[in-house]
Amino acid sequence: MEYALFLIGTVLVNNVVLVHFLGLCPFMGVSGKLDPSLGMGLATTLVMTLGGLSSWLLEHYVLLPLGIGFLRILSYILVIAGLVQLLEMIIRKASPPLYRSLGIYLPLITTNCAVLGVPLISAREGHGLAEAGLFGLGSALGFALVMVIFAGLRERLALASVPAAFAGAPIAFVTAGLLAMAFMGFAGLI
Amino acid sequence: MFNLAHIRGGIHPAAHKDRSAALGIAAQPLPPRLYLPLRQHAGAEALPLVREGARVLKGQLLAGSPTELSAPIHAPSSGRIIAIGPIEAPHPSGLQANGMVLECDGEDRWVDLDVPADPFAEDPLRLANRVAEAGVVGLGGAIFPAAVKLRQGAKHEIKTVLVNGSECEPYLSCDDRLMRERAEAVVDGARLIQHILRAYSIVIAIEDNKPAALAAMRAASEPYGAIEVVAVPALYPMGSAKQLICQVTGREVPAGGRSTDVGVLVHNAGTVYAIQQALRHGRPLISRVVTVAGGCVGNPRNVETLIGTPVQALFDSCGGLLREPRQLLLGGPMMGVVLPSTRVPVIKGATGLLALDRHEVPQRESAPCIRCSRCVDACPMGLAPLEMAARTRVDDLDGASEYGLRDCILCGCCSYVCPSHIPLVQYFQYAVGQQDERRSAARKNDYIKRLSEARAARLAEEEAARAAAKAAKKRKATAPAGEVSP
Amino acid sequence: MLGAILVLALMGLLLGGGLGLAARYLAVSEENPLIKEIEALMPGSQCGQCGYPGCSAAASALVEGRAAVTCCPPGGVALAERLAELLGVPLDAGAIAAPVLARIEAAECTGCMRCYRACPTDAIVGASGQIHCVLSNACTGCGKCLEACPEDCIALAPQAPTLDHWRWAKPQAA
Amino acid sequence: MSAQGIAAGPFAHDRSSVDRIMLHVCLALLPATAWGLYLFGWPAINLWLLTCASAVACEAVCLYLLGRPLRRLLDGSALLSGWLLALTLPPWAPWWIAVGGSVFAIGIGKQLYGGVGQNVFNPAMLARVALLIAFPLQMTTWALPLPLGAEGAPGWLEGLRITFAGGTLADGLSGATALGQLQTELTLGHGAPQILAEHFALLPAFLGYSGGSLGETSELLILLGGLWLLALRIIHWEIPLGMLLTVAALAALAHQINPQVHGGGLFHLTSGGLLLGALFIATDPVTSPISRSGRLIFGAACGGLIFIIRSWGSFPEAVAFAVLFMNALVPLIDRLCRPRAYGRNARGKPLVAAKWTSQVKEVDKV
Repeated sequence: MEYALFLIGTVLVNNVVLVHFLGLCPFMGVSGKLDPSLGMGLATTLVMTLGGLSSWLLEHYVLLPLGIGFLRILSYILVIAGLVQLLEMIIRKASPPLYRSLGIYLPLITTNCAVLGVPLISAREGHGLAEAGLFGLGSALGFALVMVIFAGLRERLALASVPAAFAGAPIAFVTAGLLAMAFMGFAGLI
Repeated sequence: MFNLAHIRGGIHPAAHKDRSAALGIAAQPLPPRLYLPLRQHAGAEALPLVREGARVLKGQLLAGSPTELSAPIHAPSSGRIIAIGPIEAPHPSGLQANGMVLECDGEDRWVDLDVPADPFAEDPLRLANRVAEAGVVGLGGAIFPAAVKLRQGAKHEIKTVLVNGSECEPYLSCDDRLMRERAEAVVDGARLIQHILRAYSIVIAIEDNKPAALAAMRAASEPYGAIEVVAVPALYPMGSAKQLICQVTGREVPAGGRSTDVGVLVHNAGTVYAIQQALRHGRPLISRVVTVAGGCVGNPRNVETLIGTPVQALFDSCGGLLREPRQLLLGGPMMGVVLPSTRVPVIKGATGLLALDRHEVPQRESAPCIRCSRCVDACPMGLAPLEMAARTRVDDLDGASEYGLRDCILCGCCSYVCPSHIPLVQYFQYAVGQQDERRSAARKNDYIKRLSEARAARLAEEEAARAAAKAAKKRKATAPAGEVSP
Repeated sequence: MLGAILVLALMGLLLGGGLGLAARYLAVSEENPLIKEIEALMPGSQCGQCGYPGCSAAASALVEGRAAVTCCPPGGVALAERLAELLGVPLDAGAIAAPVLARIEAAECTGCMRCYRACPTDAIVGASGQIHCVLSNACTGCGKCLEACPEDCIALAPQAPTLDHWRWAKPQAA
Repeated sequence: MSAQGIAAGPFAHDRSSVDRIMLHVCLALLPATAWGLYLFGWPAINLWLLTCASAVACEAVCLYLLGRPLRRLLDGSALLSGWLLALTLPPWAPWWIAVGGSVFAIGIGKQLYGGVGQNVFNPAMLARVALLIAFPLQMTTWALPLPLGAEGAPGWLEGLRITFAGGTLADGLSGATALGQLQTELTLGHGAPQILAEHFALLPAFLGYSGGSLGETSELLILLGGLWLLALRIIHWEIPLGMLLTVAALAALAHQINPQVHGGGLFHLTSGGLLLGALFIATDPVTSPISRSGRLIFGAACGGLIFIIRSWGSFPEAVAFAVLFMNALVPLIDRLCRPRAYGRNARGKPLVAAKWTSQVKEVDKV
């Protein structure tokens, strides 16, 4: 029960995109159509969960015992970059269309600040292994949820007669802001 | 036996049928000239079989069908063919189509008709061929060659012959009058179709706002078994085959399938009458009943007219046009098309001629869609017209197709209820047209590809042949030299 | 300090080795299947209207992004849409030229057979000394016959409107 | 080949129009609004007029700037948005709340997206949430009912002063809504039954003699207006039913489990803007799903969110947040819940033809 609440909290209340404002680059970049955004969301979910777990292991079995906590960011990036490379190879092999539609954003998961930010927050909060994994999973699910919602909205916006000055990215940013406002309703739930 | 499942959606437009349905069918006087487009049916254009200047008799074959999916054209009256070439077509574009002009001699003399003694004794396929030779097409407006349907039906097991007398379009009452005045002939036609298809039963479906037609058909079908006359609720588009089948049998025709897939064959009451005329009397389809109505018509009524009669002549015999009509329509107000002028002729598929007045035609500028989803509620096909239109607007034809364009029957219920007055049907017409365009372009592309590959192969072959010939020549040239050399 | 360097070096080695192995197991063939796919879609008449010498050259130019998806007039909107979908690029429908057909002015045709030989799709029929004629369903409007004609009696023109080609217009409304 | 200007059918119409729909919704709101205005006196009247007028004015300016026909102003959608916003504001709120909210609703919530029908969020709820987040104090100061002509009710001039000059309300004149009171006092360790016994009475809450926004007062009149719209088929029944049933069921269940914390079904139904939200706001066609099943899901999810946020969230009133969140989900719902097309199954695949018909008849083989 406690873990379930923790998960819901990270997905909705402390949403990584709309509350922490992390990972806005892929959020804006890949949310034009529903299918790629779902793929991106799932890919990120995998990376973030694994990243959360492996960086916790790294933290507790390598960095802390050796007293080299100052290498945290560097080593996290190394691990995450490796994970993303692996994922890229897997997707390229398994689903070429998804690979093509994700395009440049796939390698960019490496630089998705949410992927780095989540383990760092996790380390700062002093989560245990299960919590760290759940935190990674929850954040990633939150990311995927918002991606999918936003992609749906943008598909609708593509059909609307938005004034020329606001068409495209501007209206997407406005919508993201308004969506963040809607998410504020979850404040205080957990 | 009949599970009266209700169809989804549909609308209840004001009927406006009272005035034209009150009067009997009048005969239209013979016009001086008849204009006969060569394509009055779905499928390939008919090929002329007579020359310009030829004298023809009433009922004589003028143009034959080149393929299975086509229908021949017969002379509606006797006279002389004075022209074969482009004539103004009853089509919204106002473009010309190939046709013939027949100058009537006023004698109205029939050609010798081949009248079968007892059609019930004849082979069903022969009867179907007779229907094809008579040029009968769907007279409800779909203009699909009737014989093609009959032959198709003969290949399937047909439980029910469904005679469509629902006539759901406002203003129109030609089937209503036909069923009232010639009920025996319609029932006879239905029994002939049953014979051709070896179907188990006949159902005659008539909307419940036509009690007189219902009574007449019930009386006429009394002597025969296996005929059921059912009243279906007055609802547009009840006359659409898919909706009527669902209403009467409770089954839905699979998407992309035909009504034969559920064991039903639907024919419009007017078509059934035309088939009866062809099989009993040997008469080809040269005349039909047309409703002339609308606020601008002096004396709205139903007229039996020869195919090819100019529209103006029909209005003249119905009291003339009182005012300049706001909209001149061929067919009903829901699915009919705009006529470019009153000079165009009546064709086989003309159910009605409407001269609508200013107050009868809605004229409001369209506003943006507010997604009220009334069109979704009204759609008898269960589609989402607003999504289809929104995607068509940005030329996302695949998206529109996915949201139901492929199933759309263009009935117009969505436009009828749209509070924003969006021309939804025109969006769909446009989208369907564009898809046709794409398809024909893709076909042409394939064809060209085949042609250029064939050409490349041919050129290579020719080249090889030339090279071989050259080599042979060379050998010939060198060989004698060799003979001399030793 | 030394520990840190060692740890990082070790991690780098491990990850690099792991990825190297993975790359071997998950290898995909490098050759781009897209070019073949696109070439199969093109008309194949090698007419050169796109500005590339033949359809396969155009296909590779398309894949590399050097050519616009609207570059093939014979393919028309249908082809442009398929290409845009395959390549994942937006389509500017306005950039597609309206299709044109060649037409031979019968009065001036001498029946020299030159256009007949030049046509890449065998769309011109005729015999020596007889008036030639263009088959509209095979003509791509490439204009090679124009260059070949010594009498200048061939012109390119959009197809004349007929009921078969008439389409409903897009509503002007909001 | 094609030609412009040739109209395709149909050449018949049921004569409905957008402005008629908007007019009917406004008429349906009228009784509840009139009652609210009577109850809260001149400041409320000022606020209502101001909100509606500034919404219409903002719409006019936007249409002019965007070069769209000013005729669109007549469709009444801007008036309705302003009106709905006014019904969710504290009745004695200062003028800048009204104007700012209207401008946010129309300018950002609606015209930025291309005007009527194009917005993805409900403009009125967007403005209310924005105001609530930006000005929590002003947005949660509720005047107690003080009907026109009652003793101590502000006159016309004083009403103008309250609306335009601002100033805090005297303690005797203000109070929290029942929902707010419940939330505050629960944190103080009081039990729900005592709190509600003190601050909530069912009948006045239903008939409309309780504090709150203009539209929260008389549940009865809101209900009547909504039923009228339902009868006219301007709104669909799925959303209100789904929403109200879900809230009532969840509240009743929670009340059964722990009556010390939860207020019960009738309390939730008659409190806050639930009825207004269910009948007038969530049913906004532009921002709700188009299929019946979609609307049911939308309504039920709205109801669920409302109950969750009311019970455990940090905002006492949840309708606006729930509606906004569900608005964002509408495109997904529309994608997943499509009406079943004729001749196809629910997943869009063609139905299978009856096997027996495709067999060639025995007779033909002979």
